[in-house]
Amino acid sequence: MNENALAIQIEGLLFSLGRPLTRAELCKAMGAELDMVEVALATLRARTRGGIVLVDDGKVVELRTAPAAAELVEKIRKEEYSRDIGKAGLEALAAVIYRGPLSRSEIDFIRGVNSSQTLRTLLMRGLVRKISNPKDERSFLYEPTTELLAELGVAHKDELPDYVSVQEKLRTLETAYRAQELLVPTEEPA
Amino acid sequence: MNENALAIQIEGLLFSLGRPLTRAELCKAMGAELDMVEVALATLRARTRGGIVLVDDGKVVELRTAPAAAELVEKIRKEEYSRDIGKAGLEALAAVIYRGPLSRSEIDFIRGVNSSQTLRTLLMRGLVRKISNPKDERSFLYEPTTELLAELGVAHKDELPDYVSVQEKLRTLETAYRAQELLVPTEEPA
Amino acid sequence: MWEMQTRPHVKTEVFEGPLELLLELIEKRKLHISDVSLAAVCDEYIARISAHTELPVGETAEFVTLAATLLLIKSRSLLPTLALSEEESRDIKELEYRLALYQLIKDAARSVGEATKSPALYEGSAPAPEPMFLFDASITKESLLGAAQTLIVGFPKSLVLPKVAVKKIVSIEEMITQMAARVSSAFRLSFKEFAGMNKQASAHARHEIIISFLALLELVKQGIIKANQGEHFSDIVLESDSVSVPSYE
Repeated sequence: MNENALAIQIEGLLFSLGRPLTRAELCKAMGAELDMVEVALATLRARTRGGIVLVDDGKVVELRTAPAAAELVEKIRKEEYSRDIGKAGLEALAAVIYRGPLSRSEIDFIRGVNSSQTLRTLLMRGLVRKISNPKDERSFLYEPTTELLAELGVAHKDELPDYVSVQEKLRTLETAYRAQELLVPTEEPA
Repeated sequence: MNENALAIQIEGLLFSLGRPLTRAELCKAMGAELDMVEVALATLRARTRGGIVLVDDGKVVELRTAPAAAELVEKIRKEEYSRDIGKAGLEALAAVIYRGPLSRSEIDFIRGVNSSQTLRTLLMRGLVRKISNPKDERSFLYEPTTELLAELGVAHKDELPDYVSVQEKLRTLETAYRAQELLVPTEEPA
Repeated sequence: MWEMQTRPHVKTEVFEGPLELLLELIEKRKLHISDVSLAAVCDEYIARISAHTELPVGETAEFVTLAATLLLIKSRSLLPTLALSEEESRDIKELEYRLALYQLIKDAARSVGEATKSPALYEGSAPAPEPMFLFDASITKESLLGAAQTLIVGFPKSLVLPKVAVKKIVSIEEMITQMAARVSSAFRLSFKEFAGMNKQASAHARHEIIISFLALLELVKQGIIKANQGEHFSDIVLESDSVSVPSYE
């Protein structure tokens, strides 16, 4: 692999993982020698004209927002945080509270639309948190944070209005729908 | 702000927010006109030599890892991806990609089968999204998302195999049918 | 990004919908989509759907409606004098169009399927901002309950049947009976027309009509026999009576 191909891979990897990586980790991931990795990193550092820059402290490297965009990012973040979570946010939150803990795909199933963006917002605002899934260690479950419940004035989610009946209704609908999906031979299982 | 500075800011914003943004959101955030934003987006799209690419579904843009980094990212993230979409799902997607946006009944008409369950699954996976139908407020249209394009490994619809030729064939067929229909007055297809 | 879902695998049908079956029959014979090819595959289409005791849920009406159009096309190929109503010729044109459209989309779906095997473009992970708690006043016990209720109401209760199709014919047998009646009346009509025409010409035409119609009846019978219900046989007897009409002369 030449250093340009290596640079592309390193950039893609850093972007996808979203955390700092050590040189040792990079060498291992690429199956490349350190001197090759250094050349590739130099290529990436030299790219200074975009909105994303490579930050290198000599030990770990990380992708960051370019200083030229920092101010704007800050402004937009603030705006986003001051906004309501909206209808989608309330629905996802209701699913998590009344039927949770749930995995992302279960939330998608209940809402009938993809919820990844919505959950990201809820996570960032500290309204829900991820816990590990006892059934599958690769995935997570979402549950309401204690701060959220406290703000709603309940010690436990089952103190919420109609908690049991809403939960029951949702469960019945889900079961019925899944059963029906199995009966219909026209659909490949998702 | 010139379009290069705009491109840097857009890239930085997409990177740090880590989610897809609509053209409307970009215009608002930048305080720029759409045509300026388009020029900046074209600049970003043209940058194809890095590990990060701009995926554009025509309405929404998003940063994703470049195809050249896919294998490595897959290896490192070690996540299980269920990429199987199934025959029904692929047909509905093809209809939406090559002839969309389409209403559910238009998709049913093309496939000769009720597609509501298929579409729900595609919505859940974020492969299509619902938009309101300009001709009929009560109904929705389905259109492709950046998630779908990314899943197909392309940054833009026109990079899909046979995109232009399939569109051309569809148009020819349509024109021939409409011309013929004019001879026999008829209602809109369901 | 997608999580694995483990569900029992459902054995799928060889064909999902009527257009798919029809296209398969035409492509198997390496034919182009036209009224000629549609007439050619009519018998097999009916045989195939008759052999399926259970058609895919909710699609039966669509299968049968399409069979009716096919029978009409076949009838016309056997009975060239059969005059089609405006609606009937529109149905035929529409079927040909839908089939051509579906063929294109089906091929495109294959390309889309191939594209899913190419390297995907993966999501990035934005640098995580510091943990915080940002409440929003719109989140209340009431608004959450309301959102939960929206989820309940929005949940698909059952598969919605296409409204148009439901209004149409419900069973294959019933449809064939109706078609037989339709063709038979067309035959009587053309017989009356011929009766008023030049003697020689009409004798020749009548001869052709009888042969065509017998062939058509054979086809209709093939479709009905499977149902082995006496009442449908009586329909055929009725049609045979009308066939015997010209021999009174």
